[in-house]
Amino acid sequence: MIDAKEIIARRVALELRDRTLVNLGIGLPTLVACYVPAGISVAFQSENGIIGFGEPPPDGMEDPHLTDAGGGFISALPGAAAFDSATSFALIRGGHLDMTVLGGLQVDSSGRLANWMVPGKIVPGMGGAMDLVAGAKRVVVAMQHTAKGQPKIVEKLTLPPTSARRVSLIVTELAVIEPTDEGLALRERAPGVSVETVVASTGAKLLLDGDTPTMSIECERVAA
Amino acid sequence: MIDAKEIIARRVALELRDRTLVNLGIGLPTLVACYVPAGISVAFQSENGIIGFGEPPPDGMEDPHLTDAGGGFISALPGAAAFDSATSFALIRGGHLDMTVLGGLQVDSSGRLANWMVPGKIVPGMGGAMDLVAGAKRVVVAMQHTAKGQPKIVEKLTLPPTSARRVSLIVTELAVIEPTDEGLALRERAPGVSVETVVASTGAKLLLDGDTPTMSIECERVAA
Amino acid sequence: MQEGISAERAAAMIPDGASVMFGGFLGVGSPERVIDALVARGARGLTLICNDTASPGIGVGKLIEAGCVTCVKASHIGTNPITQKKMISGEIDVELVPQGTLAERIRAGGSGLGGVLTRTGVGTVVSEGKQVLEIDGESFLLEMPLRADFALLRAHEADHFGNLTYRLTAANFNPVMAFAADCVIAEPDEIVPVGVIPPDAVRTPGVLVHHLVRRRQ
Amino acid sequence: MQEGISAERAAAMIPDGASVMFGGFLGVGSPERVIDALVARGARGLTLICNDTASPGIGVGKLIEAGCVTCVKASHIGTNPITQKKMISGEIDVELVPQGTLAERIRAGGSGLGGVLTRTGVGTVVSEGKQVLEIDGESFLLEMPLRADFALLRAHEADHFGNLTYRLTAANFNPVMAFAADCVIAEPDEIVPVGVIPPDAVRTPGVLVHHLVRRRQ
Repeated sequence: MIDAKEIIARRVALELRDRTLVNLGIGLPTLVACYVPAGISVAFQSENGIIGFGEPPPDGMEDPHLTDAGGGFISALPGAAAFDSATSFALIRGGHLDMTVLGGLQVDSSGRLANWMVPGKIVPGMGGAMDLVAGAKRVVVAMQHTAKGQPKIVEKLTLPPTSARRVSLIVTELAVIEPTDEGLALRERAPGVSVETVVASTGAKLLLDGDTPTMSIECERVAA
Repeated sequence: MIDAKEIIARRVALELRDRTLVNLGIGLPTLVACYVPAGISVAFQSENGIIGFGEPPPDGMEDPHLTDAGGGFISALPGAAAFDSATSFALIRGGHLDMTVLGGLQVDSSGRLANWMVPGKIVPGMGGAMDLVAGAKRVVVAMQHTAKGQPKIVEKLTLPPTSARRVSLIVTELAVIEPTDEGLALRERAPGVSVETVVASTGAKLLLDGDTPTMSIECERVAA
Repeated sequence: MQEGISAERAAAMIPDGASVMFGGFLGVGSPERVIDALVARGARGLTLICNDTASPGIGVGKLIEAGCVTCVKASHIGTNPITQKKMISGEIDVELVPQGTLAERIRAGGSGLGGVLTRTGVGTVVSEGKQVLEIDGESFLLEMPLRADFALLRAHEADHFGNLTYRLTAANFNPVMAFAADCVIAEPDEIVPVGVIPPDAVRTPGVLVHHLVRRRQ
Repeated sequence: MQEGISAERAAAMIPDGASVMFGGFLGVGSPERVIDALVARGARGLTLICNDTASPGIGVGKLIEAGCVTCVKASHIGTNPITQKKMISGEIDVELVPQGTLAERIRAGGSGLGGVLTRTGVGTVVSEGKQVLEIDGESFLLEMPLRADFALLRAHEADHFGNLTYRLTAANFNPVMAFAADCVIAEPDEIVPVGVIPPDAVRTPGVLVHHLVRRRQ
């Protein structure tokens, strides 16, 4: 039995395309790197200044000059490139990033994402999220469908938006949803999950179009 | 007997200060590097992307990847730093350049410089000149006092200005002139040159303040 | 040619109330020895410009904890609960700036540009009170250049001229901050003679660096 | 992983009428082999974005001479009398851009910024027809971002991923142009296996480079 986060990470991984540059947000999105489909070569960017990093190094081999955007030790893959923060965001803002995967607190019916603060409760700051949503070619939100039983997909954001821009895709453990001009289109449902369950767990109107196919989560876990 | 250009270069060299960053324009200003006073350490920047360059290399030792802004072969001194054009002009525009020495076609009574085109005759382009005048802490114009018998220091520019900014100092083979709020102040005259000669060769009003001292051109030529 | 100064001397140069840029990303690439010396001298009223406030006990997190700071401009403070607490209590004033905008505002401050025009933050609270320009039918936020009294950098190598290199993700904000302060102090891991760093390996030209922190005695 | 293409193939990819950025400063750091191939295929109607037009027989000067070019955006054309002549005869339309503004406009085009705010050119003919913004009591010219269909770079080393290094003053506009075109083609002096260029030595990340010109056979 796989858990919600693994379902999400596996499904998002199927969005990866060969020879692309991808940024994974901290937390759940980071898991996506474990499920890169076979035959697909992806360059991962970490916004603190590197393209081409991999798994944490063996114990005792950590380099204090080499961490990811979450502060965890990483390794550099052959062909890696390091750069400063201005260059890193020139890549992000300039449209050179093919895809970013970000966590979410809310997405609304217009496809706007909120993921950086809960007023009066927690104000961590936006870090690179606002630039990532404004600049990446595709923005995929990877988040659990509900929080404490409450829908995170809502008619209208009650939290401050991260960007005015519409995200490209929402992947949860229940469904794949695509924001469109007409509204939120339900594209896939998770294995064993009914359309009714998805609709009941969603706080915004979903556009249904005939049969909703079951999402694939077939990709293999890449060995660490 | 030293010629006009050498007088100008020697006098400008006395404006160099220890531990400063200086950009020398193409042509006459380049000569200034030959007369750096003893005990003064200056870093020269070439806007095509290097700080810390020196004399042309010995015959047969030229590096095709290493030229100055005029396209001539140079050598890199120990401690040199190379960078791209955006960084080079971040240095220039950002106020990191202590002094620039530029040639001039005209300077007017308000201290504005024209040095990049003669409408209908020659339009070489401004290259880095507009950024240099806008960004350097001090702008020294090194030019001959007249051209074909006509004054180059004029009441009002007849050629398109390089910048709205007032230059810091004008050095010619006849005089040193400082643009001030009140107008062009005659600071020094060349050895053997009378104030009357300077005034007669100048197309703008000069402010005279008592005795005009003779300019020093004492600095030694640095061995090539 | 630079004369190396001690971390204590560097900390003494920075008066209470100064605005200070600190390189570092969650403490990686931060000038830890100068930070320790600022804590030791009991600095007060500093304005910090940095990507984040790291964690308690790490990087600029030490300054937050020790009460040296009254104002923070950063993109992220979520990894330091003390910053959160002091922000809520009103002890520290926090301005949150999107990370790419922060880098670019510092770059503008260091390169003589009048501001930054970015899509980032349009339609969010970040745009409040700011000018929005329509350029070719699209909206861009006008963000102001950032400069500071001091920039405290962490470098990998420095030569005696102050030429600097950085390693991997420890570069982050350091190279861009080197342009944007009235006084730039670099704390290198290694100090090498002039000529050891090849011209193409220099990431920060030494002309930008006013002081080098010497190696531990 | 890149497959090296010939200079002829690169030239064939660039259609007549395309806008093309060329690295190089008076020919130093210019992609000479692709330039030769463009002349050989008889390219027409190109818009050149480059620092200068070098001299006859050197760098982009060859394209000017061969009649490949109808429009030039550059900071300086004074070293190439043929450009001057063709400008006066109306064969080539020349837009002169201050060198620092040119670098920054290309950087803006490549990094998603809406424009550049610079003091350079205020009060000169460069400001004609452009918006001047008053920011904190000072005037700044709003200069527009520049992008092109192609960027043709000259690099020193390239690895098989397209990571690039440059040497000394041959870098000039190449690194900034790498961000600002829909298709980026690099002509390196040397091609080395992945892993040979250390991450901190990479000046242009390979993800920006679409094609590498192979070594001469």
